[in-house]
Amino acid sequence: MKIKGNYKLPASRSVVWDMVMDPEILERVTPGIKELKELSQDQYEAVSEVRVGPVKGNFTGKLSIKDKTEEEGCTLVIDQKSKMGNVVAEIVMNLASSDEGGTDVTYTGEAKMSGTLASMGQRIMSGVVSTLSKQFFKSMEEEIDKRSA
Amino acid sequence: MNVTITVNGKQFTHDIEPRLSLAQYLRENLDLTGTHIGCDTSGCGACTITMDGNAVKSCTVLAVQADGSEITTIEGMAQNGEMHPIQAAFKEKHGLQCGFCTPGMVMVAADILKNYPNPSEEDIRHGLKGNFCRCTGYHNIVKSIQLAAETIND
Amino acid sequence: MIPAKFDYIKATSISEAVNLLDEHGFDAKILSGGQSLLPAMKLRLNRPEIVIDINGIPGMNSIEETGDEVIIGANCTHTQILNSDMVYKTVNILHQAVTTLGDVQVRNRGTIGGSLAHADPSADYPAVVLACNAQIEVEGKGGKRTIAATDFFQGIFTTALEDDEIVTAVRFPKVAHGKYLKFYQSASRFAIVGVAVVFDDSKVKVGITGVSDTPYRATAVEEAYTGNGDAAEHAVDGIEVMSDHFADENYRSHLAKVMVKRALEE
Amino acid sequence: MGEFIGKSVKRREDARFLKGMGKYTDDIKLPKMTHSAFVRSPYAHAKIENVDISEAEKADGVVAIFTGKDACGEYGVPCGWQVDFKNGETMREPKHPLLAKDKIRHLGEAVTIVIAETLEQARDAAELVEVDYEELPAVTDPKKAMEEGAPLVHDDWDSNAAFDWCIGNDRAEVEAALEKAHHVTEMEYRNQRLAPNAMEPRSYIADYDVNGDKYTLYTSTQNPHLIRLLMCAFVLGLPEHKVRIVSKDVGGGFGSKIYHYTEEALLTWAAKEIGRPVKWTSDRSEAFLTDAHGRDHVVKSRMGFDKDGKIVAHLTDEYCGMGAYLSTFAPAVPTYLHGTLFQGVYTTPLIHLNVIAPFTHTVPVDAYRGAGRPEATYLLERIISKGAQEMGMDAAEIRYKNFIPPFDGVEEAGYQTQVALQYDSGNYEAALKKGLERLGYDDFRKEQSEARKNGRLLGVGISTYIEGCGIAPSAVVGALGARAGLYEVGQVRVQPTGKVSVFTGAHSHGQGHETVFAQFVADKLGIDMADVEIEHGDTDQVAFGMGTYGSRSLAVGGSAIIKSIDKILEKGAKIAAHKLEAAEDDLEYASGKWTVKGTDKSVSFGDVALTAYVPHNYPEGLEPGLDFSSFYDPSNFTYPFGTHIAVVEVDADTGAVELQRFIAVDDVGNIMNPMIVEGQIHGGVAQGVGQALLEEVAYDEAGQMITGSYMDYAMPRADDLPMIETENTVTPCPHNPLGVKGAGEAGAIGSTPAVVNAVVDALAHLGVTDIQMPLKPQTVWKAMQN
Repeated sequence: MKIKGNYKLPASRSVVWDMVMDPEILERVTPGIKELKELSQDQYEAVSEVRVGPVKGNFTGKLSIKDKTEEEGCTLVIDQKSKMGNVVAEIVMNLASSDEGGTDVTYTGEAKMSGTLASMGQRIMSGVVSTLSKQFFKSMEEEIDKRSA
Repeated sequence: MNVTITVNGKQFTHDIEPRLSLAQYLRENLDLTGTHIGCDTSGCGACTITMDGNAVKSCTVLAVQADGSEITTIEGMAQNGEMHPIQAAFKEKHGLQCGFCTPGMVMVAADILKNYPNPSEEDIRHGLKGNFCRCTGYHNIVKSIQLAAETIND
Repeated sequence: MIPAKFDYIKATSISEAVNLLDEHGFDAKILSGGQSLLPAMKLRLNRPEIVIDINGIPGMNSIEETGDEVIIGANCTHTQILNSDMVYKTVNILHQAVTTLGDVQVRNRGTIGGSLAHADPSADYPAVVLACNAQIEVEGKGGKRTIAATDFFQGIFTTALEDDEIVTAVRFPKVAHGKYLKFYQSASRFAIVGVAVVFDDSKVKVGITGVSDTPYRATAVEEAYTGNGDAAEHAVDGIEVMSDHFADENYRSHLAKVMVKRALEE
Repeated sequence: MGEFIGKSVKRREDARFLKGMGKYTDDIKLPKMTHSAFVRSPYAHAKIENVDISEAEKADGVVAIFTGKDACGEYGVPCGWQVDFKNGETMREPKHPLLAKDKIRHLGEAVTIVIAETLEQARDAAELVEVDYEELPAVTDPKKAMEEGAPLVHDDWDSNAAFDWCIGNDRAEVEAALEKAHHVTEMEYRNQRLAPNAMEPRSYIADYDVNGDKYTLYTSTQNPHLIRLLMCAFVLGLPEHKVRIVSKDVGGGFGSKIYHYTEEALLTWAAKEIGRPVKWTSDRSEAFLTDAHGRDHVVKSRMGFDKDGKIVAHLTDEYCGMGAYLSTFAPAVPTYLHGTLFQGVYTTPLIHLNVIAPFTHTVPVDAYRGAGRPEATYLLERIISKGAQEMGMDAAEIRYKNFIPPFDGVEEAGYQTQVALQYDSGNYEAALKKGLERLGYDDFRKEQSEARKNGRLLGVGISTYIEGCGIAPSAVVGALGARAGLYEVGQVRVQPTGKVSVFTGAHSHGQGHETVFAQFVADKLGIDMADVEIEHGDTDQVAFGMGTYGSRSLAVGGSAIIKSIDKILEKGAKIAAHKLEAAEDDLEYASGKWTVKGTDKSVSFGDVALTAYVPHNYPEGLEPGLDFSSFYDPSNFTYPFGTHIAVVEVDADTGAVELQRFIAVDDVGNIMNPMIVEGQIHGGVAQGVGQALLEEVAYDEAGQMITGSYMDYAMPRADDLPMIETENTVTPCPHNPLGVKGAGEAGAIGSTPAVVNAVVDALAHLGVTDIQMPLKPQTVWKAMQN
């Protein structure tokens, strides 16, 4: 499944970049993430509980960041397993300064699901990604607000 | 959990797990295997029974939710050995082939006829939307329900 | 298919249900009609430890009329609404939507409160409550409050309900003239596009379901409306449109415009 | 015609089904029965790195857990039909293991079976089995599977082809004729993969009796004896006389329950291991992943016409997906059940079909209602209509020009095709004529052009099909690669009181054998239907049998019973002659008694039966008893045919298709029970319409199924269909005693192209010449935009 979208964050590129690179913040703002354990540079073990309406499940697996270009972008690699199926995703994130002083975040990528998730979730998956992305950026925004407060 | 359920006029009390569906309860605990299970997503309607007079998919009701209610299954439709007019009409009009979807069809037909005593073809087809039949193309099921309406109204 | 084990509690009052929700948090799930929850549990896509059945709570399954409103208890089944003369006469658009919803058996079990709280992005009610400007009554630890339909839906399966709140009733203003039209997905029969239009003098209120992860009021259409179907062109302005096997973004956007146009021209 | 033959006798099986008293496999409970659940792969292609059952073993109620590393992992299910490469190379036939040991080759392949006291416990414990997989790239599209560098499904060979086969005239000759043709119509499309979806999910109970060293398998199969033969001789190595297969009430099959499935053998094996009965019933979700699918052909075709619209040549290349393993009859479906029907009802002089059958990382594909014939009919009926459209001809007219002239197979010889078959009898133009009359074709065309002026899109689609049923004789199918005979067995046992028990190797799973077979047995014997019982579906009861599929039951199974009835009457006449003290030649048999011609001296069937078992006053040298068994091996296929016509309206704004009328004129030879034949047609049409408009199994690139439940796999519901208008023409089969041809699949064969032709016809003025199935609103709308 294709993933794409964009969001304006009210902070400079360097602030946004630092936030994305900070596992503590990532753990707080990413929907469902319960624990993010650093395995090595840019490699994390993630434990998450995803709750989207009728679907609730515990996922475990890896999250890593690659192709980093400071303040410009990176690729997020997600590999999460659960009883109801697994999710593997690669999402390219780009940061650009926007005219109003904030940062335009654009992301594109591809997510692959397997098992029951794949066979049962077709009707809703693009909506799920959209809602989860919105939640992520909304939490980022709150985090930015907190910092500037 | 303890439940007391009246099925086809007889009262039963059982200690059951909450996760037991009403369909499984009927099949496994009461041996009323006329109620069939054809899917996992409430899509096929083979498990349709009536609960307090309304057709419901018994695979999507917990048996514990049926505590205190009156259930009618396909086994309870015939009275004194006489087939219910809906059953008789299905036989007359060849409204069944393999028979697997049939109990659900008969039970939902009862609900349709309760709400539409003189149903149009469209009313019937609309009412059958929750039940799959893979054998008949629905043609003779619609005819059966039309005939049942006539018999009941006579 | 068999759900994972859970404990079942039949709540006898709203406060009991709310307290249980508060106590058990995400481990608990409210069971109303169960027509979406139970299949998900059977597929083990969800495994609550506690299921709180609110069906037995008294006073939640009546349909009542006040001067300019119809108040529908959250536990009213779709069939109850369908068969209500009062709804037929005073909020006919709701009646229209319910005729397209699910099937006989699902309508006999599923409830309006359950459906709204579930917030399926392709369900029928959201479009109607949005277009009618319905008010959703909820109750939680912090007491009762009313949420406007426009504030209620926040994402796919996501609502403005707090974790300890349940929907108790929906208040519909009486609507003289309204139209609900649905184009359904041929397998699930859920809406690819569901459009509710409420006509009020020279103005319209338009609610759309199925198109985006969140049902929405098509304000761009409402603003552009001049008494005919032309405003339908704006049906998806500013909306992130969902895409699936049956309808990609392009087609879904097109369908939204077609269905809005038809509803406006009714 | 007798009292019952040809009458719409109501079905005797209905009472039990209508009262909820049917006994489907899942309804059966055996003492001490255990329940099972499978751990299935969430990947289409993967290496199994490790299977950890330690937690699961500790779970409540677990009786046993088996993996591919246990002895059962050494067994494999065989294929029942061998189709070799055209260059002589042997078909590539991989082992289909009961449980995957090292490698996963399709989504849902079984890795572990968990057996427990209750179903709940089995499911809970199955969740605790930890399997480590290394996911590998998968290929699900049959054409892509043959591309350079495609992931291999089986490492034993260097390509994914199971075989590469052709039929018909020399390819070069066909190509040359196409070069010279006045007009060549081309088509490229996919005949999409379908899930049969019998409403009863597959269900099995295996039981082992240590005292008699005897196995019993209760199974929802269409084919009990074949399951026993395959499982005993080729899978588990069990002596056949120690194995009983019981298959009583079966909730629909449509092909998907013909085959020997891995679960059947695994449960049978496990029942002995644990010393208790074990049951497994498929969930619908599992059914989507594990029941054999149908169709899945990728087609490229060219048909050449002369300036009058006569077909001069037809050349087709197909990639026909087999799935990950070869299911029981899979290789026969795109070859001998498909290519042999490429003549259709037309006089096409030159035909060539090439079929490459690749393995893909998907569940096996096999025969689904019609099996190969719907795919052939779809191609022929679409391409001839497309040809007419391109040449500005009428769809009916082009067919009339190309029809094989009528022949009855008695006075006129059968029709020899370019693709190996000899049709038995046919009158194709009569069926088309009848269909067009029923429709009011000319009036419809006027209505259509009026509607177009108002922006309404009406269309009519015609399909004139032929199919081959009751495939036979055994020697021929054997030469074509079948590993079984295709005869049928019918035993007629007259009881001493004159009541009759009939044992048939055919199997009813909705077709109504208990009624129809009793109708003709009663008529032929001149007795009451109530005195005839039809038994099927139990290998301990019925001597042997080849099951029910390919619309063969009445044509082949019925004929076997007729043979036994003939023997009964022949022997009965001897007894009657003795009792009447008359010569056999002076007797005539009618209305259940032998009468001395021209007298009122007679003896009843019942009297003769009693005498046969109490042979006190009895012909000398004649054996007592009245019980005969016969094997009937037909001399040819039967060839039902007909015309299907669909009328549709397309919503110009949304692309939604409304099927407004459906007319089916079918010629299935003589008709035993019109009510049942009509019912078969209705059901077949619904499935064919389903393929045209709704149904599709879709896998994504990685081999995940995105239509794995009724939320995404669209099947016709009651409001998707109109009443189906049925008509018949009757051209008897000249080579079987009942003159019947078969009616089970016809509906599904003729209907699909009729519907698609109708939709294309509705959009023809917009320049639309083809649309890919299923004709989802989105697909139709997009076609209109181009």
